[in-house]
Amino acid sequence: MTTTTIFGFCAAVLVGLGLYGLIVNPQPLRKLLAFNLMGNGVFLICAVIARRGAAAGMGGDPVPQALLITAIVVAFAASALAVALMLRLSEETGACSLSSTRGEGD
Amino acid sequence: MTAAANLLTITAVLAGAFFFLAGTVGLLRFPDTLTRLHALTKADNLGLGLVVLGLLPRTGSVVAGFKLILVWLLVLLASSAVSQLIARNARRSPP
Amino acid sequence: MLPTAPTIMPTAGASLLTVAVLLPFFGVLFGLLLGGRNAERVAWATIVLGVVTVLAISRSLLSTRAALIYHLGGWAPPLGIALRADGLSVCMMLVVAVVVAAVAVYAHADFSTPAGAREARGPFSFWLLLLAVWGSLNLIFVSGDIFTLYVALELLTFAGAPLVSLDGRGETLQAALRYLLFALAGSMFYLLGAFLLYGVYGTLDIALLASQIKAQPVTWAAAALMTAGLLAKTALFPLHLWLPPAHAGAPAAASALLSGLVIKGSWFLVLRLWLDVFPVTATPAAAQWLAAFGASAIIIGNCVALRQARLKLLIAYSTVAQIGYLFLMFPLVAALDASRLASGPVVTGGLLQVVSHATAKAAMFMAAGLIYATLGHDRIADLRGSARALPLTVTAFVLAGASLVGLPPSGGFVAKWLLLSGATATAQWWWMLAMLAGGLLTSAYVFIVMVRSLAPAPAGWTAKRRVSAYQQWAVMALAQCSFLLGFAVLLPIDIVQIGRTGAPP
Amino acid sequence: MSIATHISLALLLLGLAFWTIVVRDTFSAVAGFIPYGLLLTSAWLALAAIDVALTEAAIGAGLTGALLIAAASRLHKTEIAARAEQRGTITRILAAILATTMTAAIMACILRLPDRAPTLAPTVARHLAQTGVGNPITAVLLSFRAMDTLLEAIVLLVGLIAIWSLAPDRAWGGRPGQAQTEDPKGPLAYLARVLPPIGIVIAIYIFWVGADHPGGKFQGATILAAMWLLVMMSGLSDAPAIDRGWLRFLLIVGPAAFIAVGFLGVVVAGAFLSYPTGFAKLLIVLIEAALLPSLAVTLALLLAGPPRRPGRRA
Repeated sequence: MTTTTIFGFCAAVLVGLGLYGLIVNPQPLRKLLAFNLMGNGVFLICAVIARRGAAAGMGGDPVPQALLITAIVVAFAASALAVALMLRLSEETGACSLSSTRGEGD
Repeated sequence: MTAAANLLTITAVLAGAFFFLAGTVGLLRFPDTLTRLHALTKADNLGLGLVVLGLLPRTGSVVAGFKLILVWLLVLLASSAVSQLIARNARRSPP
Repeated sequence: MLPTAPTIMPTAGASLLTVAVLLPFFGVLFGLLLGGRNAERVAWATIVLGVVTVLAISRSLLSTRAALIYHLGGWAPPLGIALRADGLSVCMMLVVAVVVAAVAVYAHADFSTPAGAREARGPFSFWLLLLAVWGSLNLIFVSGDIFTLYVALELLTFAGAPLVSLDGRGETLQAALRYLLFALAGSMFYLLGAFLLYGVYGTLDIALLASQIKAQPVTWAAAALMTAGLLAKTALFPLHLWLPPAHAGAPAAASALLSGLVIKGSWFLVLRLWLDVFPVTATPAAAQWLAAFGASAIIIGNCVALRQARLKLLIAYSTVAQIGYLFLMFPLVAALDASRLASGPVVTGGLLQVVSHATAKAAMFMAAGLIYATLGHDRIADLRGSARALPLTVTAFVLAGASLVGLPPSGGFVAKWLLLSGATATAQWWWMLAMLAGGLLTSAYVFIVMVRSLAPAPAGWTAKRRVSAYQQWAVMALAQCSFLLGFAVLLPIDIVQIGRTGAPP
Repeated sequence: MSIATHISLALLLLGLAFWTIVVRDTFSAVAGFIPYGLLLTSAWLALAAIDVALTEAAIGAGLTGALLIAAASRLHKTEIAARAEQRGTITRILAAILATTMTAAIMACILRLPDRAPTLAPTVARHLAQTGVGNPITAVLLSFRAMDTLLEAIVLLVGLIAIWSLAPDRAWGGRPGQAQTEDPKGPLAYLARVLPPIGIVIAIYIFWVGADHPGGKFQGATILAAMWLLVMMSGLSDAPAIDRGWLRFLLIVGPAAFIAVGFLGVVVAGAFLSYPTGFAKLLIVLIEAALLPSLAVTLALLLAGPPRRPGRRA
């Protein structure tokens, strides 16, 4: 077992956990949490790939590491937008749910 | 000299770790918010202080040592303010 | 270092590609700074300049007859990022420019800042988001780097989701949230696939990947992940559930953008990946799966559309069905390539299908918006009198519908003809059946809407609101684009095929 | 760090992640997510990604954690109703099968990655001198792949416009968040007076060393944003109304300067976003300095949410 394999496996489980939570949890906020876990798993895989590419005196391949910084910031913006939508939805309808029975059915 | 520094590092970091452990046990076992807070702040402040103290001889440069102390001071500032806030909230709305 | 194949060297005149991508975003910045009424003015200036840019790009593509390639910052891939525009990208940029301009004309009536207000939420958000959608789509069409494409996909999502809930009602907020969660999960799958490709091949550049890719398990996994993520964003059956409430609930101009353009972004990326990156991996068997989902989408989407009571929901379900057609081309291309036959006409057919659907669907949603404004509702059973009140709009709706059905000389007709010929050539008759059944079902609901709206209005009926003539003409212009698109085959050259890497000589 | 440490770190991470997914109460789930984010920072360190660790600590754990905690407490009322709509057993089983397959497939991919991992590190090292900066990640972010960074700044702005578009019509042009009624002599106000001067110095330090060492504008901007949010939360200064000219200017100055330097490159150096020889570092620092305030304000406002109350006294 090397460090990269350990964290690679950890990342794989994180993606699986996130995917499960995303499908199974009915509450949007819990779905968002699960999405964040899944995202962390994906980012961790990228960091593993970066680490495997250590060369030229650098601890890891700087290109995927730079991509990761971009991806983390984008994921934060996504979470902020999702949270704003949830809060507005609960203000407007008094509930924060994705099931259509609650909304006005057509 | 190095032996003394190593001894300091080992003792201080171990003592720090002990305080963290005690604080965690307190957090889990104490009955209400205020006592838990008590356990936690002692552990944080003292534990982290001891760990920082233990790491100081190993930093290699004065600037790095200064940064470590700054980290400790910032944690002290934040944790004292936050504990005050939690305690006020706890007093206003008893569990 | 890396092969200096002519396809990856920068070409002259390609710097316009950065303008096409960044101009809309520059408009967003300026609109945000100036605010208020100026947001719309900035949007208009950007649209005029943007259309000119896209025309200039097409000219330069036609004159060189080769893909335009640009290295950002002067750094060649794999270190840097390349922009690359072939015939497919330029056709998509052209149709997006046309639809954006028409939607902008239409939206001037619904989204102008009310007199007296310095700045209003609806107009301000709409115009800036319109520009953001445009910029991200152009980026998707020209980016040659799979990570930049991820950023572009996220941009498109952030601009698209709030368009759904511009009116702020609870149900549209819910639809926007569902759309956002689907889209975010989809992009994460895509990103995972992209990272895996980097882990194996050490590059994110599409052209370099295409030259190095090998059929092996990790490549298959990456292809599956990226495709699955993009399908969720494109709303291909069975991942379509978020689409109808989102597209039907948005304001008409926003629905036109979402249904006509936004979903085409992720579809285009599937096409790009399957044609250029994964041709070795895209076995006919995998392509059959894509088309199987497509065929189910056609049948189920159209059947559900037929049962809708409201016009906007009908149009939204019709989008679900039409997305299905977009995926029928994949097994045809794969089979033609496998038997070393020219797959060019089928790709052209698929692209014509996209272009005709983009224009027709935008026209239909905008027409539905005008009908809603005039009647005060969009119940299909009560459309009586709308043809009398809005003759131009209803005609446009029927013309756009004819293009969806595939009547000559519409773009839809030529598209389906090319796809059917591909199916005949490769003896895949089952896809022909799906297409023909879909055409019949589509004609059924277009016919129902037409008959209902032709019925005379009840006595003493008056319009709820008079709609502007220019809005009706904007709808008509788009419908005509779609209906007359079939004549594009008479053009001396096939733009779509310029610079295609996968095309056999 | 030894393998054993890494294994325990990974197990702790997974334990917290599992807790976040299965625990009943949403607030507890978020409470698990925050230490999880901090532990993740150690994982980045274990993988020698120090810049990423800084970003994760600042944005992934810090800002996202604050965002989710606030959301969990404000959505607390709706939780009981939402809990009622639990998914059925069949959905759960199917989801578990799907998730397990996915995990197994990714593990297989990790094991099948080529032994001689492809890397761009030597290429970056070869061209590092041309960019004038010493930190290879800064070189990637602001020279080799500068377009990504420009687009990322635009993503944040589009996200902000998207969030603002969710405001109620009557609150347009107003201030985000609720009016704060914190005690002006309380501990929070004390913290908001003492901490920001230190925070600003640290933020500028992290930003400045980013050219040659781990750090940079995103991490610095996050600290600035946090300081501003602290001042807003303590009630010392109200959140700004979103139609203020200075605010709009600060929001766009970074991306606009970035695009301007990009087109300057077309004229002077022959390609968009390429820097003339000898001026690379100067232009990079210029772009970063313009991005710093824009990113700080954008990040803070993303967290503050859409405008909710009138900005000017009518």
